[in-house]
Amino acid sequence: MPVSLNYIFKRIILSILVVIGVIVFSYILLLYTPGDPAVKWAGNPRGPEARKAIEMARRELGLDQPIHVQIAQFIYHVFTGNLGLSIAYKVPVSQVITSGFTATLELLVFAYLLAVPLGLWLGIYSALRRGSRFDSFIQSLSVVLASMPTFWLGAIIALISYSTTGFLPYGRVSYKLAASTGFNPITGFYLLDALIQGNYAVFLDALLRIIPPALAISVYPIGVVARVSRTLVAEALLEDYVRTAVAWGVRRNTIIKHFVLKSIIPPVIQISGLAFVYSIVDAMVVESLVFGREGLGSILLDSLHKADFRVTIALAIYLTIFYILVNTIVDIIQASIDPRVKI
Amino acid sequence: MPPSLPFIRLVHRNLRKYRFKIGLSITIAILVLSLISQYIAPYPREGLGYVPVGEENRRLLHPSPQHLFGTDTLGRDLFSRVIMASRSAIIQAFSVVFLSLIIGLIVGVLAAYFKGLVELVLNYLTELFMAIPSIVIALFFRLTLEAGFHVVIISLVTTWWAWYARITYVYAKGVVELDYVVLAKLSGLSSAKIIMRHVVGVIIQPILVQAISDLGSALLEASGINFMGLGLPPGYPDWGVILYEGISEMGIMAFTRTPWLVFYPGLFILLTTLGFTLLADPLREDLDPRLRRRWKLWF
Amino acid sequence: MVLAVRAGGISIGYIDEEEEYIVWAVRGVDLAIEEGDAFCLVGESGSGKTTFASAIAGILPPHAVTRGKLYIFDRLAIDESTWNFNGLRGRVVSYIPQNPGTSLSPFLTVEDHFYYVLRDTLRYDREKSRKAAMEALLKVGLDRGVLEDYPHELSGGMQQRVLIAIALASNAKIIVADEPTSAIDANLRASVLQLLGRLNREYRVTLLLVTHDLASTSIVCNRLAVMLAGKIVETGRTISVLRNPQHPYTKMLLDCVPLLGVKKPLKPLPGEPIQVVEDKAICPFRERCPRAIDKCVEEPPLKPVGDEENHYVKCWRLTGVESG
Amino acid sequence: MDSILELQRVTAGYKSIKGFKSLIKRVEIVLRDISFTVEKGERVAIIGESGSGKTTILRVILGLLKPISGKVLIYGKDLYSLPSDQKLQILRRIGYVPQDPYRSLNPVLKIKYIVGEPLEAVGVEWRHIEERASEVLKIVGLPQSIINDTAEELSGGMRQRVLIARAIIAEPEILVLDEPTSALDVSIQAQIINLLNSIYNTFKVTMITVTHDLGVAQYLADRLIILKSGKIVEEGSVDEVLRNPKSEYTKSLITSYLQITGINSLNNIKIRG
Repeated sequence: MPVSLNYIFKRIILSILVVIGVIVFSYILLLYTPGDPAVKWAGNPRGPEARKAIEMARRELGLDQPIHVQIAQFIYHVFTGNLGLSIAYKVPVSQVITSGFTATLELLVFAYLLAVPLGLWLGIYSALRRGSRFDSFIQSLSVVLASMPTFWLGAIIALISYSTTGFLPYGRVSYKLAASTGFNPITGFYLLDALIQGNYAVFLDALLRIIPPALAISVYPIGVVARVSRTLVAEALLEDYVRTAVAWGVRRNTIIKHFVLKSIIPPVIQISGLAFVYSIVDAMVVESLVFGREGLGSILLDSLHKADFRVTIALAIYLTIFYILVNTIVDIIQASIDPRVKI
Repeated sequence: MPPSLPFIRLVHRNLRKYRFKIGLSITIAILVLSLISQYIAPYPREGLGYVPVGEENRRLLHPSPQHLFGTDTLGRDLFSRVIMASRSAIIQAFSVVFLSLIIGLIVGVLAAYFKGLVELVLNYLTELFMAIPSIVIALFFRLTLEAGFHVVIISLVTTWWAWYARITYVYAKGVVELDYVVLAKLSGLSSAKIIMRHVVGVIIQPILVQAISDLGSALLEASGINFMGLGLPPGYPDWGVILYEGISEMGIMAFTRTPWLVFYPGLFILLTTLGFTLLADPLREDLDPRLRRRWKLWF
Repeated sequence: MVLAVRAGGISIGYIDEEEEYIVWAVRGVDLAIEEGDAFCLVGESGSGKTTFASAIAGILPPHAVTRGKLYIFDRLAIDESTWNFNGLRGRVVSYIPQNPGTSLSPFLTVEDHFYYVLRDTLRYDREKSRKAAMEALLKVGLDRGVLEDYPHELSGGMQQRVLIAIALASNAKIIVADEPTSAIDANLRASVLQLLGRLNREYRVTLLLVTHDLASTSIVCNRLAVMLAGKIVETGRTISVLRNPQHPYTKMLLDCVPLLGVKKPLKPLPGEPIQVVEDKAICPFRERCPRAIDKCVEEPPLKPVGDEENHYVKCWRLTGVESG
Repeated sequence: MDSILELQRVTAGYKSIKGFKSLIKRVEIVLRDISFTVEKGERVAIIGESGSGKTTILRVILGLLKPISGKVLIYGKDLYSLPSDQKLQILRRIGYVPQDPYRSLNPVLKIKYIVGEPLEAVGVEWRHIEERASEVLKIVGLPQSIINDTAEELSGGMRQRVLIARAIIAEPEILVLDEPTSALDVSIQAQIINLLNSIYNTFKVTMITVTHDLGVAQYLADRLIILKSGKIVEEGSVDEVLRNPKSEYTKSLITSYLQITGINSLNNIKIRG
């Protein structure tokens, strides 16, 4: 049964309202926190050019206009991706953000493609063998995994991978190798680009570099998904319909596959979505400070050090929009596979 | 009847459980440590960030009987710093969860109890603040305010209250339509009393348990923010800050050359978080009757 | 006569959470149900009727413990503390659950339910199971349109009919129906009960109906047993028991049923249905019984009543030990 | 006799939140043009199956759902046009026993607080409330010992008694019962029916029962109002309705009920006496 358009419609309207709320909120913070907003927007410039830069920032923000016009303008700029030039990089802010996003997203997606199936499998498997040694091991493990500070774990993983292979998984790809093989990123997802271009040397290199940080990031979702799916399977096994199906002579495997697993998929997707947005921060921390990959984390630190206020603000806003986007998509997917949601 | 009584009973019931005992011991140990660390730390001033005289000779010493966890890049005793940082961890975790819980509880219950516009607006606000990553708020504060506890706590509370508002709302929504609330309304009991007695009193247990288990996540997130250098100032005794200093000063090779700088603060974060989780897990299972029953594969 | 179900001194209990003690729900029941019978198990909550029914349906929960023996068509299903229902579930015994709203998976269509049941019991493919499903739906008075529906799209009465149809489809010889009418409206109850009665007569299915409503047994069942605190206190042909109840508990149950158009005072005995009795051999009704005598501290045997065929009752007062 | 409760052409429903059209307000009508009167001291039963609107009638009577049109008069006063404090005054004269005893008692509250709540709400001192609570517990046949327990341990029948005790503690003049026995065992159902009737006789209340069970209604009412899809299809004294049902729907209700109890026809049975 198709999920009703109405639900999707409502969810999207709500998300747009939230996005607008966030933009307004950021703009108000920009205006009303201590300091001249134009000076902030211009990145606290010093020297002879300062006056000009501040003047330009004032024009860009439209500070002479009434507040609602300013906000409307700001919202328009956010949606059209037109937030001016980055002070530090001298390229459009949107370009800086996009390059960071693709890098971080690549890492996150890679980590989650690993983590969710593995966590799901561990959870289901231990639920079906409740009370076994395997189950108690997985249970303890998932508690420990979910309590692990990701950046610390990342450091340990880096240490291990260095001491065993002598190879430090630093950065996204070896630029020397990339240049010598004529690697040309188009989408910004290096793994995908390398694969499309048939550049296996770069692919392998990028893969080797993405695995350690991805491992560090995937630990949290593995723990969470394993715990949640174990509980969900356990609860599903107690449902009346499972009991009834047993009495009807349906076999164990069929029950697990068609009666139990079908019911746990929507909540697992929901939880994975929540964990995913939580992991964005994890990824930003790990990639920049521990693994030296460029991405949102390094852009954030850079923009802070260089007082590149536009990039910082844009990063904050787009990060939030991305957050909302993921949440919305997860909700819609979840609703469309649950036949009961029809509202 | 104060609503906390059933909670005390719940805790009492679980005292026998192995996991609960471990969790409780870890939590109490960290709490005690946070109170007495400044008396037992061998170099209390260094623990607070004071750079010792002649630091050049004491930089990056390996762990030894004089310096149990070694020394850091500025020659400070790491053991003192790490154990004194337990206070910062406790302050951040508890104040974030406590403040968020209070705000979230109020908003969630009000949204569920008063329908119509109140519900709509409060739910919108909840959704709005849930959508903002705490790191973003921390960024804003970092740009405008001085570094300090308030940055970490405010930026976490700004997003975390929404989480409690949502779970409170979900629980409360299931209760406000029940007949005892209707009965209380019909007999003309004041809204404040109904909310306290029939809504908060009934749903508080699972929310408190959730809050206990969230103490760990709050600590992890706070450490993350401090690790990024967005929260507490450099030199402050905090596990996130210590880690940040260790890694950023030594560069990317820090953990290969000076692993103790990275290992000990992280270990303490892990242990503390684990303690909270182990404390909350048995309580959660106890509260959910479906989990209490044995449900091994029986067919 | 072939015996469909034969229980020999069967006891079923549940281990409590802390594994400290066992609560016995069924305590030493002997029972024989003949093939083709429509048999009612009557009792109030805590009487052990549902536990006994789920033992026959093969869905005892994992924390159950058993004693005694249970034969289903001469196959030993429960042998003291072990049980094995492989090959019985679905194929010999099928089951109609109590609560139609939660007994169908919300993620599967009605057709899928039929398919998985028929594939696993009779090795049908999609095509064949669809055909069988349509036949079964016809028998319960539903049209084939419901096959594509998800359970939540059906009304409670329709869900109950779907459950009955699925239970029928695998051609099981015994159908266990656990309070099939307790969750549906009063005016639909009669039709569901009549449907069950018709299935029993027309398709020679042995029916075990569990119910709390003694009065409603007469439209379905030819035999019944009244359970109290895990024991059968009276059993016999339905007419014989309803017309001439011997046990004070059975009498009270009949006195408590409001009969439409008959003005008679309802005469409940004070007290609650007995839930757990310590495992001593006493008459479980002694506390509430108005006619209790000293001898009732011992458990009475199941004795035949007069010259009525198959009518047995478990009460000292029947044997003529009258006093005060 | 004075009418104590009167519904005048009440049409009621819920705001629908389904469909795109929800942007425009839409209302799903559940009750259509319902009028009836309950005299002081009467016992009335409203009969209907699920979806007939009987729960909605209850909500309208209890002041929880404002009708779209029509009036609800209690003691001759239009309930929904009164200021809220006066409305509360009137509602306090109604004792209400909800349907599901397992979901109607606050699980963390002691029985004395549950039972005493209506008095607490009007500001009676705790000393008196406790006294009065143990009195009503005695009336409904509960032991004093449970007064400091929570409801968690109680059986369904005991829970229902607690709810009845709560309903009568403030000496209401109207008792509204929602399916008072549907969740209970047969023998407990009979106990509760007898208890309710003895309360009716002792306290001379007006009793309004909402149920789907004709058999129960027969014991708890003198007059029946039969509801089908939001409309009254039949109204009359119990004898009248059972002996001489006018609508087809009532006939089918009676027939199916009789079938369940194994009686084929009412003809050869004397009604009421």
